[in-house]
Amino acid sequence: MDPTTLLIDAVLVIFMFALVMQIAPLLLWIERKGSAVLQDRVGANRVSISDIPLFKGKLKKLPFNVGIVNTLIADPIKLFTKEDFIPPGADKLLHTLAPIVALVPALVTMMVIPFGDILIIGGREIELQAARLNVGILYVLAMVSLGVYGVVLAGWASNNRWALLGGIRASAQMISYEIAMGLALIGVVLTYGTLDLQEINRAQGGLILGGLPNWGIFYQPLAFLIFLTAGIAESKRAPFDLPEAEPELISGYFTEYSGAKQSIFMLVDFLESLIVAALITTLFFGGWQVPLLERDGLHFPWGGFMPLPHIVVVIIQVHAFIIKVLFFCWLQIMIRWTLPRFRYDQLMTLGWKILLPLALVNVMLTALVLLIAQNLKI
Amino acid sequence: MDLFTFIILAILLVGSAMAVVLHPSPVYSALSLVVMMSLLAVYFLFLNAHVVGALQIIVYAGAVMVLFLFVIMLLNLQTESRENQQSEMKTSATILCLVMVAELAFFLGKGGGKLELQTSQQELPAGFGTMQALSERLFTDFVLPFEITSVLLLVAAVGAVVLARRQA
Amino acid sequence: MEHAHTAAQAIEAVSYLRWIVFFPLIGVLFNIFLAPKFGRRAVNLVAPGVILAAFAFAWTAFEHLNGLPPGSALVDHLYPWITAGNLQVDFSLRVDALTAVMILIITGVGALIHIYSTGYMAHDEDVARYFTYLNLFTASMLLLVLGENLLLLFVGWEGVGLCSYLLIGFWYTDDEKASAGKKAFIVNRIGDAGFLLGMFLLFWTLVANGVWTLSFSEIQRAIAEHPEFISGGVATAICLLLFIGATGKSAQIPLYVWLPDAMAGPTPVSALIHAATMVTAGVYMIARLHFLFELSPTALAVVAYVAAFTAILAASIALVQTDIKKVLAYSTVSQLGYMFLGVGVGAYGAGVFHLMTHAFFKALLFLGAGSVIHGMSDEQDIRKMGGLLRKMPFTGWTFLIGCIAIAGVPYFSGYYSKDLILEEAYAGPHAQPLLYWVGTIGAGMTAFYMFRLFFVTFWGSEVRASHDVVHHVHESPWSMVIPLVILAVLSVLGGNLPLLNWLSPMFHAGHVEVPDFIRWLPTVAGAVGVVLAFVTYGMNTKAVEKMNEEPVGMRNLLWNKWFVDEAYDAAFVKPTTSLANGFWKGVDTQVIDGTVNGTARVMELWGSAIRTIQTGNVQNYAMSFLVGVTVILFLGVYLW
Amino acid sequence: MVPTHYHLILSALLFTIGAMGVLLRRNTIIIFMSVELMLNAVNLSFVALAQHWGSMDGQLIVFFVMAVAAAEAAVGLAIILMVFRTKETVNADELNFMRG
Repeated sequence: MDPTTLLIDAVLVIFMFALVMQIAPLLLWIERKGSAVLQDRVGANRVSISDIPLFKGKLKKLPFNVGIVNTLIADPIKLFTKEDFIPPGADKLLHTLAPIVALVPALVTMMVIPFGDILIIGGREIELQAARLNVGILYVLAMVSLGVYGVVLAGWASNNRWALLGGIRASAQMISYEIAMGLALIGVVLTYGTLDLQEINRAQGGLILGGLPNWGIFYQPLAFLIFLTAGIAESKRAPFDLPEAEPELISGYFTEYSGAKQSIFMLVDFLESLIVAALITTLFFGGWQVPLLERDGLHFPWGGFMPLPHIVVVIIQVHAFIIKVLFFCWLQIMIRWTLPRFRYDQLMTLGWKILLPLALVNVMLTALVLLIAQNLKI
Repeated sequence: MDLFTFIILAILLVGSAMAVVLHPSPVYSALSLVVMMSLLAVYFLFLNAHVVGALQIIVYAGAVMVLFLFVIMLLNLQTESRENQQSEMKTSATILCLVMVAELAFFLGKGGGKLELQTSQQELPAGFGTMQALSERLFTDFVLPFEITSVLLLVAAVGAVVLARRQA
Repeated sequence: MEHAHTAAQAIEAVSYLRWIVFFPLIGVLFNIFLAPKFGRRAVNLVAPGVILAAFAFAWTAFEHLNGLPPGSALVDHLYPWITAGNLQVDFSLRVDALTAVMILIITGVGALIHIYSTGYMAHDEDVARYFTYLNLFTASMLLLVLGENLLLLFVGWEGVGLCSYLLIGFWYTDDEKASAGKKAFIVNRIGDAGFLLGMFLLFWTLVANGVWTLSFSEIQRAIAEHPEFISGGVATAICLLLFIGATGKSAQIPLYVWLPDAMAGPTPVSALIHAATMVTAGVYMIARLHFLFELSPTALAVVAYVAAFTAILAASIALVQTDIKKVLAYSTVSQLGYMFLGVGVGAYGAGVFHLMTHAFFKALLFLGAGSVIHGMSDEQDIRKMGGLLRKMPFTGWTFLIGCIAIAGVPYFSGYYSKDLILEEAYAGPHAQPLLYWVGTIGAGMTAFYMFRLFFVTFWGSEVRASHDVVHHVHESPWSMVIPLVILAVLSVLGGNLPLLNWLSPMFHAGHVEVPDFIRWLPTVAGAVGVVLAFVTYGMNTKAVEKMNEEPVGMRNLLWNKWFVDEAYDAAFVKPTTSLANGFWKGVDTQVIDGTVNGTARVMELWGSAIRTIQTGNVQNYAMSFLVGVTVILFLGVYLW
Repeated sequence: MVPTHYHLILSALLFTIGAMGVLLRRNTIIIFMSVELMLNAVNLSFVALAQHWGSMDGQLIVFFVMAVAAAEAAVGLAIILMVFRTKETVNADELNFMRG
């Protein structure tokens, strides 16, 4: 492994990490202000930029306050400086380990998501993907399935009944929805015939039916719906947030957490939303693909061609990816603030009696269509 | 896989396996088993078995062990007290296991006799351990066991539901 | 009397014959699986509907055959059924002239009886089960007559036996009815054993000559080309064994005893199975294998004598019975005797002819009896009836038509067929003139007991039943009356159908020359019977009271059916029971139980010794398991 | 390159540790986990031998082992739940329903 390759890999990983770490706080802000908009409230607006000691008195008070300082600076500072409390009778090791166990799978999952096509620098072709795996989807599933341990450990180690109940709920819920999720992904895998996320992404270029982008959603609409639902359930967000369900379980599995550890759990929450959004984008909405845009420029269906410099193409693609991901993050937040929470039996019914059969039907239908298409040599 | 990686992984594997067996707390036992299984998945990656490694995580670490933890937590099992173990059983079991491992090590250490296991591996065919190659084999020569396994899983699912349902 | 089968005859392969059998089977499946979901109305539509569909296909086959030269056949080959060595038995169906007649009777009369049943069983809650059996019966019967080889015939033969058992014991909660079902089944088993032996002997004989087949047409061809394959003695043995099967299924001496008891089943069942179709299977079988019976005049003579004796014995019993269905049952036995008499004297056409007319008028009579029973609140004793003609006009008049037909009044259907049989008995190819006289006496008795039945049931002015029942008497619903009317029309006109011409390419079927005196004597005997019945029961109102008296002398003998049941009981049932008792007390409890208990005691001793190892602790077991593994490993390491 | 029999010895070691767990622990759930450990050890042999012979059959058998293990875990844990409901224990020593 030559040093250049190593360097390129390091840059890619850092880029992805930085991207994730920037989007997550942004989501926190969208969450707060978005919920405020939906509920006709003002939302976070206590701290303004002029309240920061550095700028005190030097800046005029702004006529409006969108809460950016409040959510992105003041609140994290408060959280990280709070006392880190470990309840008596708790398992100290696991109590500390749990947030990390939750964080790691969430972070590493993002590394296989392709965020752009090939970048050519100095004749060297660089795949814009932090880790290139030919079993990408399997890897994603594996990491998502490990995500449950942080929650379960937090619940058990806290020595608290609410926390324990939250942990138990989380384990059952995540196992249940993983099945539907995996089966929905099988439909996609059948359609594209590969487990490589970048390959799937590439296959979604071009147009179909004269105008629609050639995206997975048009081949696998049912899988998309199942995946979206199961994904929200996997990230334990409303309406599937039974593991934390504040009216019943205080805060569920992280009842006994405070300070930095609690903020890690919150971060994991957003990261999981982000993963779901990124996967939906990659699998169903073309990932970095932009309609009409190809490696050398824009190709119009009527034969027109507008050449673009390579670097511009790459920048457009990466931004298209980010915008799509942000849209699906926003969609999840909207869903969260729109729908009421399920009852636990409803949750199980939805997972086992509706999503699972639907996903199975989807797999069979896909296989059938593929078989027919193969036999007809379409 | 070079010798260094092997030794590191082997030590970690044996250590976590010992923790499974010896740790008094069921939760720690289960967690050690998760660690052991994840390490084994890494081990599989070194043995050119990428798909098997991923499945090892998904099936064992992601599903089976979560189920174990779920049950342990549901039953709220506490740390096992040591005194109620039969001591004569303990001694004889330990001796037995030592004998067994000695036998196996002796047998395999000689290179497995006629199996000639010392010889390093031959040239692997192209596409070894990839999803395509595995699937082709699975759905042609192994299709009958595959179908039987699916029936087995169905039966197990039905059985588990029937067993776990509370009697009216 | 072999009729030459010339080149004009054709075998045509078709693929719709299977639907004749499949449609009733579809009905069976529907009634088992879907009936609970769709309810009674659907059952009432589907069950007769599938039979009508089968009838449509049967009619198609008939028309198709009609368009082909005489002696042709349609064959529907489904698949090779059994292949063993040189033997190949195909699952194939065949329609020739004989089968065409049979399937039309089975599906036609069957459909009418199904329709009738929807009315008759309207108050029974288990109607789906009833129609399941009835449809299954129809399918089996159709398989019996359509089967191209002996084995398929046997499948149908057993199938109808099973359905007969199920339907006789349909009201299984009644112990007596359940026993009647068992009796029918067991008696039939005896016959079936004979049938199987006959089949084996035939097969064995043919194989000994290098012919590996069970197919009718191939057996016929083999025998036609090489009559020396089957010598006279063997032929007689085969035919007599087969005839034992026929006596079981078709209720002839000595195995007729189950049929009167079979009246325990629902009346439409008696009409369909125990009058029109199943019991005629024996006649069909002999007609189908006529080329075999032709080889053995001895066997034919035995058939004819047994048949004639059955006819007159059953008729004599019918003279005094007071249960409306019992009278009809003995009448059926007697009429079956006439059919066997027909085939026994080599007049196969006449036998089949009588089979058909009998199917019409006996189905009519049974359905009429069912209608009466239905209207009389399940009363079957004719002594409690009377004067029903006015209360149930359709039933009464159609019943009268049935009586006229069976009595052999000229120009009604029974007249043609029965007289034909008697003429053939007098001067046919294997004539037995003595049996002509027996049959004529039987004809007189037939007319007498039928009109006795009619007069006691329908004649007179008052109903001899309790007030409630009388008040309740009503004409049956249309679903029951319409089949009666159709069957009445067939009973009147059935004798004019050109059946003999139709059958003549297959075997002897036609008229023989006899003196006028011989020709008219049976008719006269019938007329005498009718007049006697009218004088005794129609004009004399006291006759019924006399029927209530304790029977003495000859009447006692007839009333108790010549004590045949008692004789069988003493000769077969009692010895078997006591033998079984002996085995039970001696062999079973002493020897076998002793051995078993002794074994158990030894095991117990061993067990109490070994049980100490069984600690009930899983881990101890796992330990011993592992010890074994270690030892095996050691051996492996050592021996490698 | 590590010779194949190293993998196999490691596998044997893990297997024996699992067997020891089955024999020594009282808690049925831990016994169960030890069985899973043994299955994993066997999987290791299969994968190692698959590489040794250059044949993927070994890897395929691991699939089946996994499926069987999953089925076994589901049913086994359901049985343990049932037992716990009636006996309030999962201790193998105390599970002696069948003893007179």
